[in-house]
Amino acid sequence: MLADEPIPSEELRRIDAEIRAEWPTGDAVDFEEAIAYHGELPPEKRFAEVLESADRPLLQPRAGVPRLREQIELLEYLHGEGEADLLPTTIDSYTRDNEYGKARTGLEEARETGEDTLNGFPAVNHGVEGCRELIEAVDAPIEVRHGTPDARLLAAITFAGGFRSFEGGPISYNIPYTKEHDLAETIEHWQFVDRLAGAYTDRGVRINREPFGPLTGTLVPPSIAIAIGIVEGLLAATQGVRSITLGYGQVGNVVQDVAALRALRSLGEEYLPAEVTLTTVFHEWMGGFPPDEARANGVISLGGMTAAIAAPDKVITKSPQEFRGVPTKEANAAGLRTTRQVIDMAIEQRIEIDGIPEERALIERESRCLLDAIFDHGDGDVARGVVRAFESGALDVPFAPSDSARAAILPARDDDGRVRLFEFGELAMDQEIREIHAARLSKRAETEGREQSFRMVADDVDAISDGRLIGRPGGAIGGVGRAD
Amino acid sequence: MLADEPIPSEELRRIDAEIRAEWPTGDAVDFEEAIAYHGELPPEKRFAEVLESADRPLLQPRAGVPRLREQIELLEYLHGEGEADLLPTTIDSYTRDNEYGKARTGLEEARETGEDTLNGFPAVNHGVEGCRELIEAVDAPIEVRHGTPDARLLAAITFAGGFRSFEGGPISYNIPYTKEHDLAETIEHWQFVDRLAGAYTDRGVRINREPFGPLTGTLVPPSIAIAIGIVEGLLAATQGVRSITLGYGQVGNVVQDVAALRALRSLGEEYLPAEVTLTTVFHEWMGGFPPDEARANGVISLGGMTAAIAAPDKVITKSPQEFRGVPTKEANAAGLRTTRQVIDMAIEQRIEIDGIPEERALIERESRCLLDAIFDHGDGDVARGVVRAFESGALDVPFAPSDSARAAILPARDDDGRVRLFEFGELAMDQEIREIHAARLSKRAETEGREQSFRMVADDVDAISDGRLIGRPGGAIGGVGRAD
Amino acid sequence: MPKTVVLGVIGSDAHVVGITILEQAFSAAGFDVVNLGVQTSQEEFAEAAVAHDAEAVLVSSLYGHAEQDCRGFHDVLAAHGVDAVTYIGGNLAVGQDEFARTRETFEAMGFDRVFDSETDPTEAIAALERDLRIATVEPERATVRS
Amino acid sequence: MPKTVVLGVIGSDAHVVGITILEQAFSAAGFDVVNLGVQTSQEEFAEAAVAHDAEAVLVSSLYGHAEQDCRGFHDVLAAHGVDAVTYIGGNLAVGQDEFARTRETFEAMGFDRVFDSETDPTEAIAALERDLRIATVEPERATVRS
Ligand code: B12
Ligand code: B12
Repeated sequence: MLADEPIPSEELRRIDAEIRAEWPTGDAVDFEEAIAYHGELPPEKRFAEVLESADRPLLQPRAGVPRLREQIELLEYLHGEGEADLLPTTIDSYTRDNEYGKARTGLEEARETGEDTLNGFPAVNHGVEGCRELIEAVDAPIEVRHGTPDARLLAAITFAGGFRSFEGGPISYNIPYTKEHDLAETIEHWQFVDRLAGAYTDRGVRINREPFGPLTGTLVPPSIAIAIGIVEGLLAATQGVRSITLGYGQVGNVVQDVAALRALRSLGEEYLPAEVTLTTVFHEWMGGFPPDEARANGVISLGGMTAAIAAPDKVITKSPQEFRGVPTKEANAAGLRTTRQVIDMAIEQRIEIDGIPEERALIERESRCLLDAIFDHGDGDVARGVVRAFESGALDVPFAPSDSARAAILPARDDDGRVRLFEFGELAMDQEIREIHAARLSKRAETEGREQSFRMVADDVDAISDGRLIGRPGGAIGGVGRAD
Repeated sequence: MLADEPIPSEELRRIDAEIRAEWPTGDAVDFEEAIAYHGELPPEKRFAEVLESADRPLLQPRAGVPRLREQIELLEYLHGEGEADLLPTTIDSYTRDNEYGKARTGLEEARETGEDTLNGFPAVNHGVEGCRELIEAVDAPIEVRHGTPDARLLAAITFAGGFRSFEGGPISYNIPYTKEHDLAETIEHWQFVDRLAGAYTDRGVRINREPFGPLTGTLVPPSIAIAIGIVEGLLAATQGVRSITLGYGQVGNVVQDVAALRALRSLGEEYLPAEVTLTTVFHEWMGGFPPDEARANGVISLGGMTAAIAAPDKVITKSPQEFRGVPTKEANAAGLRTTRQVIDMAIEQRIEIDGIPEERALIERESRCLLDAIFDHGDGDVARGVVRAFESGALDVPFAPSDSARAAILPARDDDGRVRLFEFGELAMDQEIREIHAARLSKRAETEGREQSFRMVADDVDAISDGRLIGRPGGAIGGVGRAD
Repeated sequence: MPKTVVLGVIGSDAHVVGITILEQAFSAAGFDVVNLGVQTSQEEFAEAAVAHDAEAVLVSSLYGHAEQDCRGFHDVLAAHGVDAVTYIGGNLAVGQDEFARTRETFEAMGFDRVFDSETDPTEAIAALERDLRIATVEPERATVRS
Repeated sequence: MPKTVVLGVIGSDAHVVGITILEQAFSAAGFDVVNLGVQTSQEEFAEAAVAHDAEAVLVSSLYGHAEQDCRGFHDVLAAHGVDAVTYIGGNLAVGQDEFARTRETFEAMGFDRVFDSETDPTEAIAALERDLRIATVEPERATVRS
C-alpha cells in the first residue's frame, strides 16, 4: 500500500534493475561507478552547493534541443552571453511520456535533417555517456527539467550521467502535465526517484530536488502551490533527499508574490525536517505571454522586480519569445540579462511594501488548512493523504487537466490583482477564508458592474497577454492613484 | 534690468518683429491668423487638454528626423505601433544653436542623400507651413522638444505652426545644454517664449509649457531638479502660461523617485499660482544606458514600475537603443510598449513602500532651502534670484557644462542607492541636511571600505550601464535581503 | 438544432487552458461542444466525431509536436467515415517559425483551416459559422471576447 | 616630465560627463590634462594644443554631429603647426550605424585612433602610452576602472 516510507534498499535495487531493463541505454548505469564519477566533478558543477551558497538570486533559463552538440552550444551560449548562473536541460515530450522509441525517431530525424522536431533533449536516448559529455563540456551546474510522471529511467540515467539537480514531483509533474496517470502510482514512481537521489546523497553526492511550483501556471492561488510543494518536499525528504528547492510561479501582484515567497520559505522550514537544506525558486510569469516581445520584456521585468524584493535563491527566467514558441538562444539570453539588470538595480534598495505581512498571514493560514486536510485525509500519512485529498476535492488545482484532480475550483483576480477563488468546490479552506475571498471578489465585481462568472476567469486568463493584470470588461484599467 | 515681470505688449510685438526678421521663414508668422488656425484644430490635438484630462500616465517618446515626410511617418509609427499617447518633435542641434544656415545645409543634404545627417527636425527651416503639415498629418498632440537657450524664433514658428506644447526653460535649457550662454540673457529670451505662449493662452489657445526636469541627467539630487522646475514654472506663469508640466528624471531608487514625484507635485501646487493647471512628467533614466538592449529593457522597466507607483501625468520613455544612438522607430516603439505593459500591470496594484514620506519630507525641506535662497538672492525677485544663486553657488547642478553654474557639487549614491551629495560647495542647504547626506554616504563608504572620492562618483556614473545601481568597487552587489 | 463540435488537444500535449476557453466560447455561441480534454489520440477524436455526429472537429496543439501528432489524422477520420470540417489551432511548430509556412504544412495535411495562437475564439466561431453556412446565433452572445 | 593632452567636446555638443571621467582618468594615469570643456571649436583645440605644447589632442563627440564638426579639423591643426597624436571618441554617428564604418570615416579624416562609446578610459590610456612610447606610470593608479 502507498505510504510515505523510505523504499528499502533491496526494493530500490529491484526496481532499479527493472526500469533499467526498459530501454537499452539503461544498461550503462552503474551506481558505484557513478558515485566515483560525481566525486571527480569540480565544485562549480555541484548544483546544490552552488545554489545553497549563493549570495544573490541565481538565474536559470529553460532550454533543451534534441542534439547533443547543439545542446552544448546552447548551454554555453546561455552561460556566456546570457550570464546564466545555473543551466537547464529541458527534456522532450516523448521522453516525458516514456515513449523512448518515438524520441529516438525524433532524434534521428533531427540528426538527419538538421531540424529540431523534438521539443527538448531526449536524455534517455543520449544515455549516460551523452549526458556526461554535456556535463563535462559546460562549466556550470545543470538541472534536468521535464514534466515526466514516471521519471525513473530518466533519473537513473541522468544521475549517473552527472546531473545533480532534478525538477519535478509526483503531484507537480502529474496534475498539470497529464490526463490519465494515476496519482498514487505516480507517487510511487517518484519515491523511487527520490530514493535514488537519497542514495547518491548518502554517498556524499547531494542531488538537489525541485518540486515544480507553478503547476498549471494559470491563476494558481499561492497557498495551493505552497501546500503541494511542501508535500513533495516531505515525500522527498523521507527518501533521503537533503537539498530541496521549493518553487512558486509569479501571479503578477507584487504584494501577493512577495508574501507567497516569504510564506513558502517559512512554512518550508517549519514543515521540512531539519536535515534538509531548503532553498526557494521563483518562476517568472508562467501563464500566457503577450504576443509582442517588447511587452513580454515588461512582463519579465515585473518578475525581476518581484525577485529583487523577495530575494529567492533562484529565479527561472522567461524569454521575450515565450508567446510564440521555443525561443532562439539570443532571446533566451536576453530574458536572462533583462532580469539580471532589474534585479541588480533593485536588490540593494530597501523596498518594503505595505500589506505584505497581512497577505502572507492569509497565505500561511490557507496553506495550513490544506496541509491539515492532507494529513487528516491520510491519517497522518502524507502520501495517502494527498491522493485522497485530491479525490475528495479537499485539494485541487485550477485548470488541472489530470483525471486525478477535480479542477472544480475557479480563480479570479480581486480589485488589486491578487488571485482569489470564487468557486471553492470542496477545497479544504475554512469559512472565514472563503468569506475573505468572496468579499475581495465582490468588490471587484462591483467596480466592474458585472457578476462573477467564467467570463471573468477567461478575461483574467487573457489579461497579461492583452497588456494588463486584471481582465476588466472592455480592457479598461481600473482606479489609478496619483502622485500625491 | 532683469525682473520677473510680464513683458509689456508693445515690447512683445517689438521683439517678435525683430526675431522674425532673423531668418526668412520668420515672415510667415501671423499671430491673428495663427489663433484662427489653432481654433480649427480638433480636440485630440490640443496638448494641454489631452494631458490634463488623462486618467492614467500618458506615454511620450523622443523623436525627430530632418525631413518632413519621414518625421510624419515616424510619428505615425510611434502613435500606431508604439501606442504613444503624446508625440514629440525633437529639434536638431544646429537649430538649437540658432545656426539656421547650418541646419538648412543639413536638411538639404538629408533631402539629397537620403541620409539623416541632422540629429533632429529643423523646425525653423521647415517654417510655419511645414509644421502645419506635420500637425495636420498626425492624429495626436505634438510637443516641441529641443534644448535651445534662445528659442524665440523656434517658438514663434512652431506656435504659429500648430504645436501646442513646448519643452524647456531658461535654466534647464541653459545649464545642461550650453557652455557660454549668459543665464540672465537666457531668462529674458524665455520670458519672450513664455509671454508668447501666454498671448496664445489669453486668446483661448492654451499652450502647454514643460521645464526640462532631468537637467544633466546624471545623479541630480531631486531637490535641485524640483527647485529649478518651480522657478521656471513661476517665470512662465508670470508671462501668462496656464498649463505647466513639471518634470523629473528617474534616479533609479524607487523610494527616492516616488518621493520626488510626490514632492514635485505638492510643492508645485504650493508655489505656482492657482490659475496654473499643474501636471507632472517622469523621465525614464536619463543617464548612461547599458550597451545591451536586453539590459536596457530592464532599465526602462524599472522606470515603468516607478511610474506605476507614483502615477505622474506623463512618462517620457527611453528606447533599448539609447546607448548607441538615435533609435530606430521599431526600438523607440518597443520602449513605449515595454513601459506601457509594466505600468498597466502594476498601476492597479496598491504598492505603498515604506520610507517614502520620510524621503519626501527630506526632499521638500531641501527644495525649500534652495527656493528660499533663490528668493533671498533676488530680494524677492525670482529671475534675479536664480541668476545670483547660480553665481554664488547657492544653486548648482552636478556636471553642469555651463559657465553660469559652478558645477562644484559632487553627488554619489548612498548604501541604498539614493542620490546624495558629498561635496556641497556653496549650495544653500542647511547644516542638518548636510549631516544627513554625510551620514548616509559614510555608511556606504564603510560598506565598501573606501573613502568618498571622485572615484566613487565615476563608479556611480557608470553603474547602471555596467548593470547595477550603485558603483561598488569591483562591481560587487551589496547586502541582499532574503525572502524571510 | 445546435451543431455539434468535437474539441480536444492532440497527442501527449497537456495544455488545457486554451481549450477550456474555446469550450466556453463555442458553447456561448450556441454550439454543442464535446470536449475530449488534453492528450487525446487520433482514434479518440474519430470515435467521438462518429458518436456525436459532429459537424466539426477542432484540434488544439500547443507544445510543438503537432506535425508528428497529426500525421495520418485525416486517414483515421476517413477510415471512421468522418466527413466533418477540421480545424487546427495553437502553437503548431517548434520554435519561432513563420506562420505562413506552418499553415501550408497543416493545410497540406488536410485541415480546412489553420489558426495561430493569436486567434481570438470569435474568429474561429465566425469561420465555422461560415463554413457550416449558419447564421450567427444571437450576435451579442457570439462576441464572447470584446 | 608628464605629457600634456588637450581634451574637449567639439562643435555645439554639450555632453560633459564623458570628458569629466576622461579628465580624471588621464590625470590619474599621470598625464597633464588641459580640459577645454564642451562646445569647443576647432580653433580652440588648435590654440590650446599650441599653447600647452600638447602631445595629444583628444576629441569627444556624443551628439551625432561629429562628422560635420570635424570636417577640416586636421587642416586647422596643421595650419597652427600642431603635430600631436589625435584621437576621437564617443557616439560618432547619428543612429544605429556599424562602428566599423564610422571608424573608417574618421580615420580617413586624419584621426590616429577612433573609439566607440563602450571604450573604457584605460583602453585609451594604454593606446596613448603606446603611441607616445611611454611606460605605464604606476600601474595600479593607471587602472582607474577595474
Ligand atoms: C501555461 C503553459 C504551460 C503550462 C500548461 C498547464 C496546462 N496543463 O494547461 C505548463 C507549465 C504545465 C506547460 C508545460 C509545457 N509547455 Co507550455 N506553455 C504555457 C504557456 C505559457 C501559456 C499557454 C496558455 O495557457 N495560454 C493561454 C491560453 C488561453 O491560450 P492558448 O493556449 O494559446 O489557446 C488559445 C489559442 O492558441 C487558440 N487555440 C488553441 N488551440 C486552438 C484550436 C483551434 C481549432 C482554434 C481555432 C484555436 C485554438 O485559442 C485559445 C484560446 O484563446 C505557453 C506560452 C504562451 N502562450 O505564452 C507555453 C508553451 C505553449 N509551452 C511550451 C512547451 C514547450 C511546454 C512543455 C513541452 C515544456 C516544458 N517547459 O515543460 C510542457 C508540455 C507538457 C505537456 N505534456 O503538454 C511551448 C510550446 C513550444 C512550441 N510550440 O514551439 C510554449 C509556447 C512556451 C515556449 N515559448 O516555449 N506549459
Ligand atoms: C546624459 C545624456 C544627455 C544629457 C547631457 C548632460 C550633459 N551636459 O552632459 C542631456 C539630457 C542634456 C543630453 C542632451 C542631448 N543629447 Co544626450 N545623452 C545622454 C546619455 C543618456 C548619456 C551620456 C553620458 O553622460 N554617458 C556617461 C559617460 C560617462 O559616457 P560617454 O559620454 O559615452 O563617454 C565615455 C565614452 O563614450 C568614451 N569617450 C567619450 N568621448 C571620448 C573621446 C575619446 C578620445 C575617447 C578615447 C573616449 C571617449 O569615454 C567616456 C568615459 O567613459 C546618452 C546615451 C547613453 N550613452 O546612454 C545620450 C546621447 C549621447 N544624447 C544624444 C542626443 C541626440 C542628445 C541631444 C542632441 C538631443 C536631446 N535629446 O536633447 C541633446 C544634445 C544637446 C547638446 N547640445 O549637446 C544621443 C546621440 C545620438 C547619436 N550620436 O546618434 C544619445 C546617444 C542618446 C540617443 N540614443 O539618442 N543628453
